[in-house]
Amino acid sequence: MPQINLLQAVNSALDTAMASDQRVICLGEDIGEFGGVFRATSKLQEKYGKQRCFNTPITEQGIVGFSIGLAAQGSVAVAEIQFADYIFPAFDQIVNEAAKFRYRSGDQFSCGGLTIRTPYGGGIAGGLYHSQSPEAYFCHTPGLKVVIPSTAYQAKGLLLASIRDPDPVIFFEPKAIYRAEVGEVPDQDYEIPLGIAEVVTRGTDVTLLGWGAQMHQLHRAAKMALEDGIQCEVIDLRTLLPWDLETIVASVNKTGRLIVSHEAPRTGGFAGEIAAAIQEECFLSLESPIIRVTGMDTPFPLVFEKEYLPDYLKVYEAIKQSVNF
Amino acid sequence: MPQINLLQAVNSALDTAMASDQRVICLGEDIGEFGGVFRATSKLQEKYGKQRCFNTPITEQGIVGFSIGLAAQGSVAVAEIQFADYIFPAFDQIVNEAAKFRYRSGDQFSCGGLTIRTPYGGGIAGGLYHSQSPEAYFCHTPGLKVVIPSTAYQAKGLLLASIRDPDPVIFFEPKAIYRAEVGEVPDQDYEIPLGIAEVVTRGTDVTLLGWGAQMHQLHRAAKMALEDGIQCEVIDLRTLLPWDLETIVASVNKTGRLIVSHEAPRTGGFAGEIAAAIQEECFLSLESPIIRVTGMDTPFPLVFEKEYLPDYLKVYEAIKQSVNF
Amino acid sequence: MTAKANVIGVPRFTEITDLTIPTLSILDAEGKLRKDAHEPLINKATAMKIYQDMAYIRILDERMVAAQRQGRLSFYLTCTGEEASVVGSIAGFKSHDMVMSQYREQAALRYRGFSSEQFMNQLLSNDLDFGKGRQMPIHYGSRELNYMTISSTLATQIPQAAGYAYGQKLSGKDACTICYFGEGAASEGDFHAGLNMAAVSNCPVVFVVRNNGYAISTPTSEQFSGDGIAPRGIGYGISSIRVDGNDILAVYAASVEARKLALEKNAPVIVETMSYRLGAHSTSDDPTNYRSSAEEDVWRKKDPILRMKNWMLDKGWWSDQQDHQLKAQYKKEILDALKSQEKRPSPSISELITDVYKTPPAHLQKQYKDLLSHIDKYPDHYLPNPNKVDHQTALTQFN
Amino acid sequence: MTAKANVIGVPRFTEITDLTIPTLSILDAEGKLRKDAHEPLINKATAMKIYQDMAYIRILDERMVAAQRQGRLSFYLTCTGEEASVVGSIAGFKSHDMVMSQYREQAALRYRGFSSEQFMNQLLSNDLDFGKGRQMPIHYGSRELNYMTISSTLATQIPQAAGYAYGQKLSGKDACTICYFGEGAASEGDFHAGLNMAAVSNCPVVFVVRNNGYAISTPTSEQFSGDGIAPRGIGYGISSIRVDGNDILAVYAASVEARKLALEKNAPVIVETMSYRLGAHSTSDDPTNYRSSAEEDVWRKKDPILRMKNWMLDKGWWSDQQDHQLKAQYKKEILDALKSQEKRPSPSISELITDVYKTPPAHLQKQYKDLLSHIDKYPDHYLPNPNKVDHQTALTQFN
Ligand SMILES: Cc1ncc(C[n+]2csc(CCOP(=O)(O)OP(=O)(O)O)c2C)c(N)n1
Ligand SMILES: Cc1ncc(C[n+]2csc(CCOP(=O)(O)OP(=O)(O)O)c2C)c(N)n1
Ligand SMILES: [Mg+2]
Ligand SMILES: [Mg+2]
Repeated sequence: MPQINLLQAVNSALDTAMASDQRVICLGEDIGEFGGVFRATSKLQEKYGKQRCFNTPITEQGIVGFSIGLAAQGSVAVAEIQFADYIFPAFDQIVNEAAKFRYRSGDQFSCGGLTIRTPYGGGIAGGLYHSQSPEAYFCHTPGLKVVIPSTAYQAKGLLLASIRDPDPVIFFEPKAIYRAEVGEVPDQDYEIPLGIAEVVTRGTDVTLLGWGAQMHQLHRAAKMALEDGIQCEVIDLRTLLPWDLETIVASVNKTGRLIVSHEAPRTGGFAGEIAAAIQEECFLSLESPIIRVTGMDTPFPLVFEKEYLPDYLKVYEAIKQSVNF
Repeated sequence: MPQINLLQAVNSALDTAMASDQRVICLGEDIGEFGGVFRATSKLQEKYGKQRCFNTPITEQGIVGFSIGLAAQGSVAVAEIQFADYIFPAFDQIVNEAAKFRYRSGDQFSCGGLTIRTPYGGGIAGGLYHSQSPEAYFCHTPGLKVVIPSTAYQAKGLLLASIRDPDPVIFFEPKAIYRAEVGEVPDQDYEIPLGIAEVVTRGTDVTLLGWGAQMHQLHRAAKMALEDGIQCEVIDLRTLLPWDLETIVASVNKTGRLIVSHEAPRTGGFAGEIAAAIQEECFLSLESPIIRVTGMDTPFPLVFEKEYLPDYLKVYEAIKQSVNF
Repeated sequence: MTAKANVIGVPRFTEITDLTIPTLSILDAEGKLRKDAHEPLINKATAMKIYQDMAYIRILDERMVAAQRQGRLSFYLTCTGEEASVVGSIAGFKSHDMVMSQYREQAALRYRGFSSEQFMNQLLSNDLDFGKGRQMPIHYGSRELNYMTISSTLATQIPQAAGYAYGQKLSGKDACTICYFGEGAASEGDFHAGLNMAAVSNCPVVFVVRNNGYAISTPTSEQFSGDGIAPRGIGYGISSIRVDGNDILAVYAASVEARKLALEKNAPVIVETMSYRLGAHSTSDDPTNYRSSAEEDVWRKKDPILRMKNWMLDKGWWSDQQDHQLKAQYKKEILDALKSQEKRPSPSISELITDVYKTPPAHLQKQYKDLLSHIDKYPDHYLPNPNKVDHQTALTQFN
Repeated sequence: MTAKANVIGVPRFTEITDLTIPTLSILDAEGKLRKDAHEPLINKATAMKIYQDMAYIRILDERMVAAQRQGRLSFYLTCTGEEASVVGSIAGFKSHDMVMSQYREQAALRYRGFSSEQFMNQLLSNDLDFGKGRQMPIHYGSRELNYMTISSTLATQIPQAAGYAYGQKLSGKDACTICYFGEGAASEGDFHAGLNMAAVSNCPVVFVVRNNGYAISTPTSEQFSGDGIAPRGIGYGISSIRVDGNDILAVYAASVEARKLALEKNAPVIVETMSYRLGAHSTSDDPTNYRSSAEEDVWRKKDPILRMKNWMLDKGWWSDQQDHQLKAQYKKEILDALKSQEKRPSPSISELITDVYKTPPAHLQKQYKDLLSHIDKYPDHYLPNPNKVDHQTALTQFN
């Protein structure tokens, strides 16, 4: 199997989706001839023509609104928002429209054919407006699905599943590891089912849960802990909404300890939801408080990004704290 | 002291703010001559003139953007969003601009003079788009303050404090009890400090925490529980961001049990944040899992709104569940 | 960039007065053909249908406002005064064209064939409501009639209509989208996004802007400083026309041409109908708070239904007796439908969690199960009268 | 609604060709006064300042792109080709007018008096950066110079500028706001919101639209179908003018008039400058991917700085020798500033939590305390070289 990076895996998923279904249309700012500012849509216009892969004017609310209409009509719309930081002008279209489209019509109409792809996260010296991790906003929105891959293999399989999913999906791509994350990815078509977490490393002492670029910090911290004799069970949530409660509950019932990590600010972040649900489900199994290792409650800073971000050292310290509680 | 309702208290706060500070300007859809669709701005245009109280075109992103500029210039902008359901077109201006304005400029510029008022919540047969409780979205946004009153007295005191607070505030008004909630409200100017919860009823067995219209369900449930001999401590959070962790921790350390209730959908709602933080702080004091009594994870429905909403009976059942764990 | 660029050597600003949008007007106030005006091709059957649907909606609106006052439904909103803007435009389209409307266009839905029972089912949130009782009254939708379910959030349908039309174009069918909205909604960012995208991606969509003087209490003078909405179209490079919205023939003629243009050029078109919202904004509103009855009277005299009736009488296509009979029949039909459909039960409680997703995920199923067992504990408290929205709780001010 | 409404009896659509926006052009390609053109009143001192600031920015941009290539800063973005659009416009305003810009208007900041050291402080995120090292390079701001801190999110400053100007009007000062943005940003909903609100609430704000042909890779043909941005102003009832953006006198003349109009009428004004982004979008971009060098060459010949220089030489206000000296001096000044300011330390880590709120609330103070004790455990890992952003981690594609 060829070794490709996460960005190429995204491109391959889009290519596969467009080749296998005429109805798939890609749109977004600079995604046409140029192939997108990260090159995720590279060569797609050349291959599938300007009608199926095109530049839009700079209007995120327009891109999403247009894509909802397109999906409602029967097309399969794959919209790119250039940076997750710029998804907010489309917030109303996503939260009030896409998420409620099927429900409000009594299933007469749906925009399930909609997928919104967007690069998210820090670690690239992007400061306030090229670093945000806004997943929690969307996880509070019934009707949406939220998906975040952490490897090249996942990126292709989850994106194909998202594009073909009958509900609207927000697909966040961890841009910090677009190129760094390389792995074997089949040329062929394959899907990874949504809604199912992946237990990446089995362990007995403490459960580490995360998604996207943060998985790498978790793995690294788990390795450090192993040298101390602590066996971490590392779980990649992959789909945040709806999320795989069952797998996490099973793990925490085994380990008795849980650490959840994300880059987004702590207050109101999705780790809060997970902690709340797990203390409810696993109250009697928990041997120490669930710990959240997250970004700080500030806008995303530039010079102190390294200090701001929840890295493997912070996760490692949390592991020790959890085990030594 | 005169008895007035919550809506009149809002009006009185605006009147007081405008009378005491020339720089206060009210703007929003239909808030001028008409006085707003709920009449919260009644008579203000007549009293203070069209320049200080005016109708805007229908553009929530414009209203908030304009108000940010106004506040940055040195005015005190009080913007109304007609329904909280319609705040989403302004999401980018609120989350990317207002919340980050001071930080990104290194305190050279700020829009602290901004307050956004908006009626929120269910219980009025409003269906999907006249019932939402979007507070959690804003609570995940560092730089904002989020305030929700539950009584007429609070409404005036908190709104005056919000208008004069040096940071941007989102002020959610519980429209279901705009008229039903009546109480003694001073004619004079007074402020209730932000960031401090109110312990409304002292109790020893279980802590009930909520805000806005939901407080009434909590009080009613507490009364039912009292007949069973269960003494609830009822706390009104009032300010959701930044929230008064200390008061809640003290209460839970005493009662050992916590129930948090809000109308918004459960997943990603603000009860999750509270539960996560409290299990962290009070792990050894907790005698049963923290319970969330919330709206369901669907868009807000019309005919089954009563079934959907977290009412006093659901809270009462949760109390029994918590105590009998 | 098709406009010829000419050059000046001294600063001169281009002003609103440099662009004049004429108004298409065919029938005069009495329903006679204006001189210099061309009567559009319209056959008797179409004219009859248009007239009857306008008359129907006027009666439906009157009855439903009365029913709302009686507490039989929680909310209503009339099309009164704007019937010609709506029926005249929809009549220029084909039944396979998609309609994406704001909320004041029930007359278009009627034109497509929505029955009195179907109106009632939605208004009363009963078990036959296509929307399963989830949305407030007047949020109609019909897959069968290609009428997109209405959303309360203003202007969101505008970029969606562009996308829908783009999909229609790609699918190669001879179909387009007609998208309605008010002059107030045209202030939203989504208006700008939708019109610009429609123009630049060559979408066959006709935007019908109902410029009716008010957005709730806000007069157009506080909504914009420009000359209405049509001139904005020129800025996007969109062919635009303004019509007397109370003149059924003008609206119809413009709409027929607009559809042709949209499909021939694969391009958006704007039709701005100049009219007046004769009634309150909705049953929650009282216009005496913000406008004079003198102003209303001026417009009441321009009633589009009466004007068309006079034209029909002149043509010999209609008689006063027919008119009388028709209205009596509609009244009965509507009241019968109200009576029969309000007896129907609510949708099933199980619909509380369907359609959030195609398939209810585990957490929703669990929430539903928990709800059912809770209801079991208090059987008298919930679902006591399951076919009624609790109208007492509905606020009076509510838009 | 001031346009005279005339009436037609047959459908006729108004088209883009019904409105022509002329272009103000004063200097020809060689820097000579065009015949029929009026030279605006401009004194030698102002002309010198304009020319020098344009020259300064050209050099700053060149040096900083080079410095970025050397890894001395993470990101940069030039104004090259558009210097006249920016300096010509800002020169028409007073220093107490507020500037709200997009990101490509560093020349306006220079005109206001921003020093080489101040540019470097921001670009290098050192302890003297007014923005405390929080934002990416080029996100300048200066309270003292009435230059609002830049936000990356496009078009958000447009409605804000309307509000700012409204506040200026109420405060009764003879001050207005100048708001810059690109033709790409003009597609955002905030553009529509801001312009319409500015018009309807009579805000003294001048919108300078830099129409430079591209938005990153997207040519104007894929950004809009209309004739640029100025015609949109007519739709809002805003006085609008289009100018040759490479003609310093045209931009200046239009801007002086625009400011006058804005303050006299308490109304917004649009100035659209037609120019070309000669360089890459930013140091992360490579334009060979989407446009030809032939196209660039056409525009390189229209260099606005050269054109102004020729006019200055003709006037006897400037000499080649002066030019040579000035450029050498600027080069040295800029490189000296780069060298000295890159030696400065980072802002203090304590700034991580200030300014989120006026006063850091308890939870932020706790998070900060926790961070400090964590850093204490790994003193070598964090803050290893506190005055440098880790440029290796910066992606190459990044806008
Ligand atoms: C995004 C949004 N903001 C505000 C409202 C509240 N609202 C409902 S109708 C209305 C007025 C709309 O006026 P217009 O578009 O002119 O339509 P008309 O009622 O005149 O037909 C407003 C402000 C809404 N529904 N959606
Ligand atoms: C809301 C938002 N969407 C997308 C971007 C990414 N982006 C940065 S610059 C740019 C192009 C802007 O083009 P234009 O307004 O024409 O300005 P120019 O670069 O040509 O000066 C884009 C799409 C952004 N910064 N903000
Ligand atoms: Mg209207
Ligand atoms: Mg540009």
